[in-house]
Amino acid sequence: MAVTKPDAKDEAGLDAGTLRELYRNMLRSRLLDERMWVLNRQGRAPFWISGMGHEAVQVAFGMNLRPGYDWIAPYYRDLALTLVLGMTPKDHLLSVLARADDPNSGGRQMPAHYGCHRLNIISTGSPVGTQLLHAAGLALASRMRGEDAVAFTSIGEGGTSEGDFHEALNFAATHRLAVLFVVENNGYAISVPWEKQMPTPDVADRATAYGIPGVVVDGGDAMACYRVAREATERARRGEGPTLVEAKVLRLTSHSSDDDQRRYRSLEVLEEEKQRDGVLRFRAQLEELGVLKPGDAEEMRAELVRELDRALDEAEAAPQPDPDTVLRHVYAEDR
Amino acid sequence: MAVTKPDAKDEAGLDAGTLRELYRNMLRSRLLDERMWVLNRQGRAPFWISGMGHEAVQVAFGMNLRPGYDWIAPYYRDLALTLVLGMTPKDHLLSVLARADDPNSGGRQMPAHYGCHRLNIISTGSPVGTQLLHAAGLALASRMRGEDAVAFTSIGEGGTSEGDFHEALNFAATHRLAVLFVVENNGYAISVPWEKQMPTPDVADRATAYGIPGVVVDGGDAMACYRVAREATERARRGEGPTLVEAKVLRLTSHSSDDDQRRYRSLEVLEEEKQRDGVLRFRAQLEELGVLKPGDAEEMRAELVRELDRALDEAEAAPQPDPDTVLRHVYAEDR
Amino acid sequence: MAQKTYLEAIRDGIREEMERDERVMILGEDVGAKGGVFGVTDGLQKQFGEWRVLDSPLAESCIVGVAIGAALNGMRPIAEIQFQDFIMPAVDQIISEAAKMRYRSNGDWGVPMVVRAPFGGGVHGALYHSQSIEAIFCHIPGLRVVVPSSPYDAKGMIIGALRDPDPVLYFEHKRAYRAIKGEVPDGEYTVPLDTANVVRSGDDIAVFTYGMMVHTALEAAERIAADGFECEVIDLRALRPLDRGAIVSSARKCGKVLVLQEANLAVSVASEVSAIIAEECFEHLDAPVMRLGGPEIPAMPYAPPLEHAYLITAEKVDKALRELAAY
Amino acid sequence: MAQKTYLEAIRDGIREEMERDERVMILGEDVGAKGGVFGVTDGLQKQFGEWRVLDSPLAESCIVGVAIGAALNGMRPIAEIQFQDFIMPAVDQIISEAAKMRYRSNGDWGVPMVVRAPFGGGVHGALYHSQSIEAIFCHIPGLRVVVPSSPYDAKGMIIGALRDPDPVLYFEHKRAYRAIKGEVPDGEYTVPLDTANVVRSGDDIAVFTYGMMVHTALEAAERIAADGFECEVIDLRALRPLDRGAIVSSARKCGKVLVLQEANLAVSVASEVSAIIAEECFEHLDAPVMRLGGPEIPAMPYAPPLEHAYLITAEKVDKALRELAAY
Ligand SMILES: Cc1ncc(C[n+]2csc(CCOP(=O)(O)OP(=O)(O)O)c2C)c(N)n1
Ligand SMILES: Cc1ncc(C[n+]2csc(CCOP(=O)(O)OP(=O)(O)O)c2C)c(N)n1
Ligand SMILES: [Mg+2]
Ligand SMILES: [Mg+2]
Repeated sequence: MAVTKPDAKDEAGLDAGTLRELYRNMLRSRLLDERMWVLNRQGRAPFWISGMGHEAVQVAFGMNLRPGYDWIAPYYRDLALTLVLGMTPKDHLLSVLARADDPNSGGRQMPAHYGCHRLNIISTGSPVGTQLLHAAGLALASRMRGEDAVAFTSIGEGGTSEGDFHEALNFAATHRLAVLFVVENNGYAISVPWEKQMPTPDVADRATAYGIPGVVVDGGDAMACYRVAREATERARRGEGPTLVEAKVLRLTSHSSDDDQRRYRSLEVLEEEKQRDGVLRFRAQLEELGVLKPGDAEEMRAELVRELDRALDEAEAAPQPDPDTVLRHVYAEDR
Repeated sequence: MAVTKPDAKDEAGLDAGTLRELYRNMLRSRLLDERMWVLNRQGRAPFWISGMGHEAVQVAFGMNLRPGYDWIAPYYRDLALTLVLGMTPKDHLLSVLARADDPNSGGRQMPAHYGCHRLNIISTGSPVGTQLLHAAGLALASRMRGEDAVAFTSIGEGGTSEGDFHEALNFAATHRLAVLFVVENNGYAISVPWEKQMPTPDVADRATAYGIPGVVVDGGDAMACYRVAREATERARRGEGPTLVEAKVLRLTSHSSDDDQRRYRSLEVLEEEKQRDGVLRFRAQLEELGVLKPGDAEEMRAELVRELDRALDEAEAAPQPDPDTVLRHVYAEDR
Repeated sequence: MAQKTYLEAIRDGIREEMERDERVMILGEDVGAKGGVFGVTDGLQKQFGEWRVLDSPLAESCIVGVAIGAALNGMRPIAEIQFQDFIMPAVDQIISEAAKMRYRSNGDWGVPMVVRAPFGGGVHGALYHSQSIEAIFCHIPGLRVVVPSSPYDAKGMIIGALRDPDPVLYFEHKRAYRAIKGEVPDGEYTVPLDTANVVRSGDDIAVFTYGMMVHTALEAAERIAADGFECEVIDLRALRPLDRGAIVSSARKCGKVLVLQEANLAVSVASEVSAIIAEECFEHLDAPVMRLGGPEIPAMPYAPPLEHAYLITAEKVDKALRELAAY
Repeated sequence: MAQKTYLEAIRDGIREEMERDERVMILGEDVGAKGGVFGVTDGLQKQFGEWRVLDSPLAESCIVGVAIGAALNGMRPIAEIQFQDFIMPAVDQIISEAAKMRYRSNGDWGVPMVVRAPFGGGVHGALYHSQSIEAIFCHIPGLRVVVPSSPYDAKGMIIGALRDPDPVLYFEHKRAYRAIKGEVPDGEYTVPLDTANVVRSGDDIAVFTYGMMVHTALEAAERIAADGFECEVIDLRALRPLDRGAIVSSARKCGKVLVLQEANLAVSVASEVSAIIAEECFEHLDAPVMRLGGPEIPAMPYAPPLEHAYLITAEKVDKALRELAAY
């Protein structure tokens, strides 16, 4: 099915169903993310670290990946990505409440340390940057078995200062491995602005160093993100090697629930960024395109909020980890 | 004084004295280096790692640096550089024979681990790549004190795969520090050819990633090296930031005295590289220019061999370290 | 004398030393406008400018490697690592470079650098914001490792560290930052980097410990004192080199020993203290040397029941002490 | 059974396991055409191709990080580090990632990877080609650390390591490669990764050691046997986890103990062995637990007189044993 208004600016050539799904995925993540903050502010969850403002590029890649076949080495802002791939709001509520059935880590790690074996989402730790090398190794193994699986990995622009960034790009490019390196550049590493982290504003410039394509995309433009994600994924799947994608995104919240960005960013800028929120922008675009009819967005939201309420009830009813399990899983139990 | 034949291809606009000095420095290093191999093959020195084929770029930079004012974080092939700056053949013979008076390390480190406090040559260890960050720190300190000293650092192309390479370039470029990053690309990391180390043949490509100039120079062309060294050094001294210089050099020997490159390189290529030796090329060039008159080169060599013989006699007469000193200098003795 | 928190004492020490010595500078993630994630460097960038309090890129090898270079060229840098857990990318620069610079140059070059990092758990920090990983550095000749437990020591030891000609790892227990208060003199003073400190005298059981566990040990010691057992609590403070003399003398005096730490036990500071006592106090011991430390799991989990299962509480220490007393 | 060198035994184990299991691969510097700087992987690239024996870039974090990723995706990689001294850039990937993957994922993900590296001195390798730095990994829950001392164990343990579901650090003493020969069975067998091995029985003094020091200990034991003292020599083999049962039983039996290693002593494997004995053998000891190890200097210097001053020779061990015997 073609887009309802093919003369409108749908550069990605996407059908209405895909566009709606893109929007729904973004909204679903946003609503869950907002709920996490509420839980934190209510004192029911000691910590949250948000993906608000980063959703579009994650959803775009998520919709182009094959869940359970492709490999994912994400970072802590990738809430939206994990939902697209098949994790559920309940999964993450179990995590933020540190319950035993949290599929990410059984309540062992801080929230937003994603992992799900069933979906080939490898377990994420806190050290920034290490996951990029894991992605190269994941892709190497697929390649050695002759599979066309791709490995997606993501990182903030701050994390690209770590040596592992260079080592991973260098290795993946040398062997033309199917790795999607996605940098979610929100301009800050906690309080440090990009100018103090790196000499040029665009991380994508570094692709030249590795002889691979580097793409900058507006991370608030869902359709552009989708197009870039599709191209990079197809390229990797065809065996043509890695792509470095840099999405310029907004960090619509403080770094985490432990941070207060008003200490180091001006209120005007923060206000202005709210206006550029990709979720709002995309809704307006879809309404203009007629993909969303009047009332559609509200209905979608209401349905998603119902899902969320149910998930929260279930998560809160779930048991905490048994203290006796603290010693388990240091080494394999079935050796 | 202008070059004797100003119409000849002296692109660097160098006077005859400078050109002779360039050649003499290269030859001096080469002769010492050859002697080291002889000592090793005679069983008098258990280890040597050579700079043969790398001399021109080192001498070119050495002659543009201010000994004892600028800072040097070298690597193990930088024999020629250290000689230009003021270390002596005897210094390094003391090191290869592991004598107590070795100024590099008092016989504690393997030979070719350079260091000389008087000349601001910091002590070099074996771990590849760490020195690049030291150079950034050396330059940072000079900058904070408002001095126009520059920091020179070098590395093989293999070492540029380490994370520290990226972290150092990134930091130095972000703060426009006066660092000269010199990559001596001989195409091999021990036995691993560049194609297995990196995706593109030119390390200098990576300068784009950091928004700084990247320069490729034929490391067998002494005059070209001189020009590049002068430009990069002046640029750094003017406060315009780092330059990434890549010299394409030849490794005219096995990796070290413990290696046999015939295991992994073809004899034809090895033969062919000998013909491209920069020391031979430069001599021919200077003779053509008339800078070296018939007999000059032989005379120079004879004088340098006499220096070398004397140095070796002195070094061999020097005492070994006293075993009782083994526990010294773990911590400062004058705290 | 003013009453200060542990955190304020560290900051005071740094600030005063920066005022006295132009060579002192700070390099680390978020140390500037934010003042560090815990606020230790709050206000320092404003006072000393952007160069001397420099927000680094997110790259720990860079932080330490640049600090080494700056130290070689006359500065006295503090390399701040945001959490001790994230010191790992800098291990090569610390162990291969800083620790060996003086030895390998036959005394010609030294690295007067301080690496600061918060460690320890009990703050819902989970696996990567709770670790106590100091042991790996305590194995390395050429390094000094210190852990103050009181505001007094915190200030005196940071000044001492900044004046030391060799690399010093200065680890701060993050739970102590605001929880521990004490008297801190104004102006300059130093606390040596190689002596332990007897914080409670007694002659029944010697308890060797450091960091927040000093306070836990004191609490447990008071409990058991009610039953007539007097513990000597020794704050090791200097983890490398250890104060062998102080360890041997308290162990001999008491004859019974508990070595206590939050860190994992295997191949740790507690192992070394225990080994020293086994070597030197054979004829003075009345019971096996007992160790109490973190369970053998990678680090503290997030969920409160699991985190609590890891933590060493005064109850657990009390129980261990009573076992020893009964031996 | 054939007589093989330690090096051949390692290579045989790897080759056979690669023939049996397609998932086994090698990633490291110079492992291909050159066969590694010591020749351990000689011929393997020819047999198994360039992917399964992959020359890596000069980047240790890359080697281990990529191996972790490959292990998560079904492979059984060997990450070869050229010298143990150069493992430092990979410490973050080993300690923060490989060691914690299973625990942090609540058992969902494991890292069946083997990190191999040559260690030890006495080969004129100077500060960075002589180190014995295994202690820092022995502190880390989630890792296994093994050091074979005989060709038999070398083969059996490399096969065992490759079949283990968790990350194993397999350290090879570089002086053993060609110097140590012994019987090695053809075909597959495994040696457990968590048991010590009594290589000489005796009941006067128990000597706990590993690596090349096993051979030095045996030599010293023969000397002192001439004077009627029978040493029990225990090759620890498994450094993490240690075989607590074997340690306690030999220590109790002999009543006198020497813990011997080439590595620096402070906060080391020797400290832990000593601490275990102090904990569990109090009532059985007839002398202080003695430790003998490398002096407290960063590493072995290059000049022969200095290198020799570091090395632990049979004479030094003999002297220590006689001191203990006389106690
Ligand atoms: C190795 C390491 N160092 C430091 C930290 C602490 N830390 C966590 S997130 C963060 C900033 C990350 O910035 P960026 O990569 O830009 O990602 P963003 O949070 O902006 O999405 C820091 C310093 C860490 N987790 N790991
Ligand atoms: C961190 C580290 N890893 C490995 C080594 C072992 N090693 C020494 S030199 C070398 C190859 C270096 O190649 P390159 O950087 O190209 O320099 P070249 O020797 O060719 O001049 C290797 C692998 C080392 N010294 N340090
Ligand atoms: Mg960011
Ligand atoms: Mg090279």
